[in-house]
Amino acid sequence: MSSVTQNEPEKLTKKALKADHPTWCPGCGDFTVLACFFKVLEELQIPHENICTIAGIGCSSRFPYFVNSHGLHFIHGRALPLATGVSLSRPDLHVFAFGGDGDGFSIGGNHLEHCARKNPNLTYVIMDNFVYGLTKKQTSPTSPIGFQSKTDPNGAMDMPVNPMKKLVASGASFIARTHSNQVKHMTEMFSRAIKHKGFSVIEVLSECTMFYKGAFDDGNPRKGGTFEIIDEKTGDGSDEDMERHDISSETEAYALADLQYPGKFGVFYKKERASKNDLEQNLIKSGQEKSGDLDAKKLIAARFKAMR
Amino acid sequence: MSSVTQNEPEKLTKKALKADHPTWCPGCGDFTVLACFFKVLEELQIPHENICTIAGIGCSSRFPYFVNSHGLHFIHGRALPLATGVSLSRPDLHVFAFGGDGDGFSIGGNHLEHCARKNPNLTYVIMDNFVYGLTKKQTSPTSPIGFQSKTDPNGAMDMPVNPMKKLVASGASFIARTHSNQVKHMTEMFSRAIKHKGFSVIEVLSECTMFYKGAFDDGNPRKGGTFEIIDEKTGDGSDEDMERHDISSETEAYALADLQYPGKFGVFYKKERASKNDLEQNLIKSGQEKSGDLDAKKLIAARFKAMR
Amino acid sequence: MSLLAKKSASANGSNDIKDAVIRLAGNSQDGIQTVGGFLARLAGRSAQEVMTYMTIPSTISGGASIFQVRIGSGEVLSPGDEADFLIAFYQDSYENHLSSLKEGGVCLYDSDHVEPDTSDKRFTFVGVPMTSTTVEAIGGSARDRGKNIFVLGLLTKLFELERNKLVKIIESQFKRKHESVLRNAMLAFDSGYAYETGDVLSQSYAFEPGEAVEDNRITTDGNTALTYGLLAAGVRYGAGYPITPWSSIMETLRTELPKYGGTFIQSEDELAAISSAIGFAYAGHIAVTGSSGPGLSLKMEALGYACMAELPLVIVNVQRGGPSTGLPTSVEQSDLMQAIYGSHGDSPRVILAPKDVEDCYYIAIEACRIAKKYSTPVIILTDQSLSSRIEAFPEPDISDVKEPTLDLQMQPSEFRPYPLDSQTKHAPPGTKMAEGKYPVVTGLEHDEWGHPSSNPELHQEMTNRRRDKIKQLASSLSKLEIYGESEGDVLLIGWGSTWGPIREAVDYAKRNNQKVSSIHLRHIHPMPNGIDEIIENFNKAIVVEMNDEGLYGYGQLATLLRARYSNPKILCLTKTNGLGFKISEILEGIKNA
Amino acid sequence: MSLLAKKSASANGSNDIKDAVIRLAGNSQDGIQTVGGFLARLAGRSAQEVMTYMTIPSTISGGASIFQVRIGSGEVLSPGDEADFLIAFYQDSYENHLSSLKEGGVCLYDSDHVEPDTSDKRFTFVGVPMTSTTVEAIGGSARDRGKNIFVLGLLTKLFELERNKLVKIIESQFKRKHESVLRNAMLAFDSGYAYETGDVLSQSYAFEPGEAVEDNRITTDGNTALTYGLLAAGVRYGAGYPITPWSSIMETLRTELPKYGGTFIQSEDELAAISSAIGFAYAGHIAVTGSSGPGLSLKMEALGYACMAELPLVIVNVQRGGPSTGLPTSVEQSDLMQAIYGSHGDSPRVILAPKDVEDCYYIAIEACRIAKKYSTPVIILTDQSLSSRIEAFPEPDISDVKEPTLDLQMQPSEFRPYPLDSQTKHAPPGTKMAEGKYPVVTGLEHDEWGHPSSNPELHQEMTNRRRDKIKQLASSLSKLEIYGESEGDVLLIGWGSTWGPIREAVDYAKRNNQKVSSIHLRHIHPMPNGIDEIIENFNKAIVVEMNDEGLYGYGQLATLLRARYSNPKILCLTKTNGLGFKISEILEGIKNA
Ligand SMILES: Cc1ncc(C[n+]2csc(CCOP(=O)(O)OP(=O)(O)O)c2C)c(N)n1
Ligand SMILES: Cc1ncc(C[n+]2csc(CCOP(=O)(O)OP(=O)(O)O)c2C)c(N)n1
Ligand code: SF4
Ligand code: SF4
Ligand SMILES: [Mg+2]
Ligand SMILES: [Mg+2]
Repeated sequence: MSSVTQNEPEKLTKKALKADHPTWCPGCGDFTVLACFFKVLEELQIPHENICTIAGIGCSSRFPYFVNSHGLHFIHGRALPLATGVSLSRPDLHVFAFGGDGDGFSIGGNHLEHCARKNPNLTYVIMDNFVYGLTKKQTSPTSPIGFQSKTDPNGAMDMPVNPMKKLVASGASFIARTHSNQVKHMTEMFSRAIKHKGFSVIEVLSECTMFYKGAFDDGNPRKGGTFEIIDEKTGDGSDEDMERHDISSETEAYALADLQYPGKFGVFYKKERASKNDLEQNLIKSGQEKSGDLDAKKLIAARFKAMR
Repeated sequence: MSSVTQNEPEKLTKKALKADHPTWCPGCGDFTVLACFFKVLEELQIPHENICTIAGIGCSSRFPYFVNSHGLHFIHGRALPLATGVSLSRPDLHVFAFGGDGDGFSIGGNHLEHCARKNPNLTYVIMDNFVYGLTKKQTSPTSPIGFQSKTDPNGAMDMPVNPMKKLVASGASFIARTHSNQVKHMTEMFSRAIKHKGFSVIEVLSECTMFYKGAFDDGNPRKGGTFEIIDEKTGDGSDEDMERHDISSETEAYALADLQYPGKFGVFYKKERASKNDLEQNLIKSGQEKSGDLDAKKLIAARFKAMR
Repeated sequence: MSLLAKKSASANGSNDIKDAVIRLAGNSQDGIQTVGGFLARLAGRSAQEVMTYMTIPSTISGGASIFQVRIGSGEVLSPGDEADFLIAFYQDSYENHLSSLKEGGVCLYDSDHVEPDTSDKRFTFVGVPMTSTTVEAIGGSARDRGKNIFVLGLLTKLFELERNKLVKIIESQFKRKHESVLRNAMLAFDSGYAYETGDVLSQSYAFEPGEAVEDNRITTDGNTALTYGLLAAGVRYGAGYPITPWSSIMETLRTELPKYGGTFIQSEDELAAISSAIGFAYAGHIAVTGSSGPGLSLKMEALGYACMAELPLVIVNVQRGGPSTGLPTSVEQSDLMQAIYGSHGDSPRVILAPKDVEDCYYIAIEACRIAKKYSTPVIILTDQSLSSRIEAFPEPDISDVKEPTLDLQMQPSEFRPYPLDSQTKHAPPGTKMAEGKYPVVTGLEHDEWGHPSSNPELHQEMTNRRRDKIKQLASSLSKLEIYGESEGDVLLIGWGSTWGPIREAVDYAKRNNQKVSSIHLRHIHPMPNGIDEIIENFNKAIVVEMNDEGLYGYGQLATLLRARYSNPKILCLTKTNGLGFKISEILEGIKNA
Repeated sequence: MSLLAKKSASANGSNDIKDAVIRLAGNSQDGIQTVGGFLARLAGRSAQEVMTYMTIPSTISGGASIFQVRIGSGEVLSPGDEADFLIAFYQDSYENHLSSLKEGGVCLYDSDHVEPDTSDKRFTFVGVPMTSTTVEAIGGSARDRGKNIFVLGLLTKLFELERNKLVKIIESQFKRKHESVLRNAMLAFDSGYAYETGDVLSQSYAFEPGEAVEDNRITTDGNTALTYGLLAAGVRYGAGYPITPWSSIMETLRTELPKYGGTFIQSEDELAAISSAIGFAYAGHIAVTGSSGPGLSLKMEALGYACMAELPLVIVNVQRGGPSTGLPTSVEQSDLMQAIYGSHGDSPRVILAPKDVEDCYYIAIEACRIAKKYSTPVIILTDQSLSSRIEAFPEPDISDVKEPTLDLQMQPSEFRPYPLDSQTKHAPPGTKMAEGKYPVVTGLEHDEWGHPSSNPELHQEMTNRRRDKIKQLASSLSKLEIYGESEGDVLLIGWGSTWGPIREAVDYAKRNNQKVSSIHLRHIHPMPNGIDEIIENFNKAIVVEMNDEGLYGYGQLATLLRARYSNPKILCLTKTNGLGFKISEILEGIKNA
């Protein structure tokens, strides 16, 4: 046994959060996502042992190896149902899921949708690079039409998924969009997402320098693009405020998602509604009350009696 | 060999289309869906051998047994990717898929979404009864909050899927909603869907008399409900026309889907865009042109030469 | 050939019987399952052995259905090859089921619907206008409902069943409904009880007093027993997706778990269900998921993950007729190989199978024990026949039922979840780590700390380690008991629900001076050691199972045994007609082997 | 122990060699795979036998990587146990791979990066400033690119390779790129060719003229060969989802099929992929899907459907290290049991495995033949090592390649897709039916017309029928050929890519007067009949396979053989370290058996 005393909680530092050096390619957008995650955790000072980082499979999904926290690297596309299990049974934890566009919108698309409507307490970050990175350049569900990949050497043809539309329609209760080159904005989004109760999801445009270089230059002012931030309604009653985006309006969020690429960045939608965790806890409460708060042994005994 | 001469195409009649007597419960909404399908096929006079009826698993998914046409009863939730394979490789066929809300929105939810964006030529009818019928009354993804099922004896708690929102956001190119008690309306929707090029999908509210009696009375005038039909824009430039629903507008369709239950019925959205069949055919055309329209033997020979 | 106990004329004039098989044949709406259930429960409360069996029609509601109940004073091990009594509600019930009636048996039919061929002298026919008498008794409003309870009254009289006990059971069943329901039921019951069957059945039958001794017996079906086994073992979390015949387990868990402070979630599909269950397991709980055939196939990838990451998990597979959608309401044991080998790669795991309804309870407890101790997925292979069949058995001792706890004790700096030299041990999230280094759980090959590595030797060592841990379990299992003599001509080997028919076959064969014994495997993978030594003392070992003989002539367990022991004595008797083994089929198999 | 052909001093002063193993060790961006590919192709064009082997790093891009190429004048059956030449680009390449160099071998290193321990007298060290010389040759712009081509030039000189042929290969490779790319490549090549290795390597090496006789040989990797086998067999439709190492098959199909008038779709997941492939099959085509380990697990439910509905379908599994995500870029043969037993229920299907790159082509054709003839799913189990390894082999005869046709001939009134007495035959949609009655295809148990039925006898008969049809295939297969004497001490049994190492082991053992022979299974399930008779004539039969020995000590094929034949002579030699068998390991295994 180590003799280190762990009773007084130590301050959580970036250094303590760093694990393996990422195996990502130099310049990969995912590096800043990681840095930003460290920063936000440091700000929020979540107890170290209560951070839980979960991912599917993909370059982006190697995330848990690079964070020194309890973590799990699962199979392709199923991180969310797994994270749901962790969250529902462990209210003491802060559960984070990370993954790519293939993991989240292709093989995992259905889980994302059902997770969104069920609203468990967890934060999901999709590092969207519009391509399959780990398997070396196939078309992803977010690849734009015309993108030349190994599976579409003449250019992608299928209409891509619109992540924001999908999320809004699925009923996710916190939806934001950011860009891995915009660290400040990304940090703000992460921080707001984590504070949200229920299912919060952030799409981060995160460049794959290896297989889709320059994909997001249009959203990067340093590369000549524009990074237009959503102007949120403040409720100050002013005229300008009327024009601003109401993050509580689903139809406004949907309209915002309909903008031409690169679109706008920021919080598209936020709604407070009962989380799956709350709903199941209520069920437990009323179930236990109704059955007279019996312990397991008494509950089973009563049942057996009825079976006589 | 039978001596029947099949050269002059026979007129397609309801009688010829009837197969086994349905095993559905008396009063099940699915009966009228079947009757309506017969009627529309009779109207459209599609060559009998070119009708292909495909389904997953569920009460509603037993459909292919009740239609005398080429048919396939597949596994739970995967009828659409199967139907896509049939459609893409057989432009001579009319491909129909049928299924329930569990089959289509729960286990099959991701396939529906990707099928919608890829837009293969086929028509999909979802017989939505807000419950799992075949497995005898569990909560379905469309069960409203409070619905008491065997898996939610205290009432369903999760926010249900909104089928129209899901379909609009997924990019389906023809989306309609009807009610199995409104045979005329349903027939019109079927007929328009079948004529649409690309992926057309219809949600039919179809009562499960066994496990969710009265679920759709609110949409049935004979049961005291209202059946409000979507007033489609005619383009006549009149003032009233301004108020009408523009079926080519995705955001209008989304707003329509946001109405309180029972909502409106009719075509929510319709857009002409290249079908997956067209896209793949173009690829074939340009591929064959570029390679000099060689036959298989020559293509392989050329490739082998390059491997020497 | 009658395998069943014979009626013997007794002192009091009534025919005392040890054992009777009663088959009710009608439609599924007729409530024949309710009657069967009442009879089963009565038998349970009367120290009688009981076993039921039913078929479910392929139509969604309605359609022909039977419910068979076997009640005996001795041990009742199978639902019975042939019926002593057939109760036929309709003409087609009569036509389709007369062949299941034993020669000399009684056909009791609803004369309002059935016109039997009474010239058939093999049987005794008794016509009762069940429908009209019931309508008369409870008034026209109830239409054809209540006929089942009428028949129950009739049987109560016929078999001199304990009327008071039965009435109590009926009352407790209907007490939560509107009182008119109970009133009508009692009217129907009394009318049946009072019905005079006349001359033909003048001698009535009565059971000998039962042999079963325990006071506290409970009567329930296999799925319910299994579910309470899970609860008793401390399962508080689970996830599933409905499918017949698994659904009733998840429905009960979803209904019951909140009372225990737990949660069962209905997932969008089976892939999500097992993923959430693995999430629960990773979070430090003992979790359950389950399904039947098709759903199990969908769980194979994630199940392989649980083997690789070595997470404790219980997976229930209520086997049904396969392949594919197959025969969803028939019985089969054809998922054994998949349970062992269904995931890609070498992914060792544990397979258990219950032998009867009672064992469904204990096997669930054993599954949880193994899952926790060896940090491994454990698959329970039960089946469609056990799922809904009702049996009475001694109330389990629950004195050591404890509330499960979550172990979040701080882990020392040398913590290794996958030590090459000892047991797997996870540190669930929330655990403080002495050195501040947190573990990652992965499906990639990994080192002792759980860290991914593609080092060749390590992959070899870890593969060995995952296999050897299951071999350790094998050597901890107690030797199999032999039913019958420990040497002889034929050794029958069984697993799962063939237990009963095999025992009866052994009993019968022994009565006929054949040297037949049997062994039964509850632990299928790994199987206990020492089976070879048992086989040694017999001329033939016949593995009796409800699956196909495969390309080379051997059923699934037979294949495993032959591969392990390379003993050509190991033969097999298989069937795949969706029905359980008849005793006569096993005896025939012994003859032909 | 050196198993490789020895260098022999020849007349012309240079060391004529029969066979050389060259290992290039660097990083994956260094283009060492390109060089290896060039060498392989050259060997193919020079009537030399060739085989390559490579490793892929676990990082996404970059990371240590090797490419090994073995070139020989005689038969080359495995990539070689040890290297004759090591080319080390970096210090860690040198450190990690020196142990793979044979005693007396040559280590050629980049003296700009590597500082070897030249006191190690087991090896000859030759330092060449590869990086700086290349930069010098093509100018600073190219940074560290081009080093690979420089090394190619160096090797060309060293081995007296045919310079002109190589230059042509380089040209054809780079011709589609910008012309400066080719210019730079040639600059690097020439610079390497001209580089003086000085005294140390004064005697250069040259290959004896090759024994291979065919004029038209092609050089390619296993995945490409397999893909063209599918195309030659008439596959025009398929669907898949990317996964390493399967992806390159689907990428080639997606790129090539449109030229053939066909379609390959990239699906949203593996479940959709196999479903679409079944759709293609149902529509009357011979269709393909495929994946690797995890993806195969996801296909198990739909695969069972194809078994039940008896639809023709080819499923490719490029096996990799398992279980779970395992070792995605290592080789293993641990998916055999899953291929046979991975779906719930008894779902017989066919499993084939190619033995080398050439056989990848022919096995694909055989798979399509069987799928069509027996209307069944056929799984091809290839593996990671075959997928990317390059070999030269005689150009296949394509004279009988035909365009596939769709059979929509009208079906007579007595049409039964699943006749109990003859072959399965589907009427795809579009087929007119003489009586106007259209068929339905289902995963429920069904009668001869395909109509669902839960009749018990029928389920038994249909189960038999599905199994017997595969047995028919078995009896149509020709007997296995024995490599070596037909009797002796040890019979080695192999399947898949262990073919080469097993043959070499037999050759070596025979040279050492051991009585060792071998057989190889391309048809794994069903296996051809008569293997028992072959085994009879040996004292031991050792099944050599790259998977785990399991709970009872037997690898996966060994388990199947033991179950079938119950012959205790059947033993096994297994390994799971992610690497192919070394000849020495097999010889060791023979010794220890
Ligand atoms: C079941 C299964 N199918 C396929 C794969 C192969 N695979 C691994 S990651 C991946 C997609 C990667 O793309 P994305 O999720 O966008 O992540 P990125 O690498 O771009 O960050 C695929 C197809 C797998 N590991 N498992
Ligand atoms: C893989 C798999 N999981 C579960 C099932 C069981 N199952 C059959 S139908 C069904 C859902 C039925 O509901 P729905 O699709 O709404 O059809 P309905 O019966 O209501 O028409 C389920 C869960 C199955 N057959 N296969
Ligand atoms: S391949 Fe692309 S996504 Fe993956 S690490 Fe490299 S740059 Fe990042
Ligand atoms: S259970 Fe419901 S959905 Fe199924 S057939 Fe009966 S009424 Fe229709
Ligand atoms: Mg990506
Ligand atoms: Mg439904």
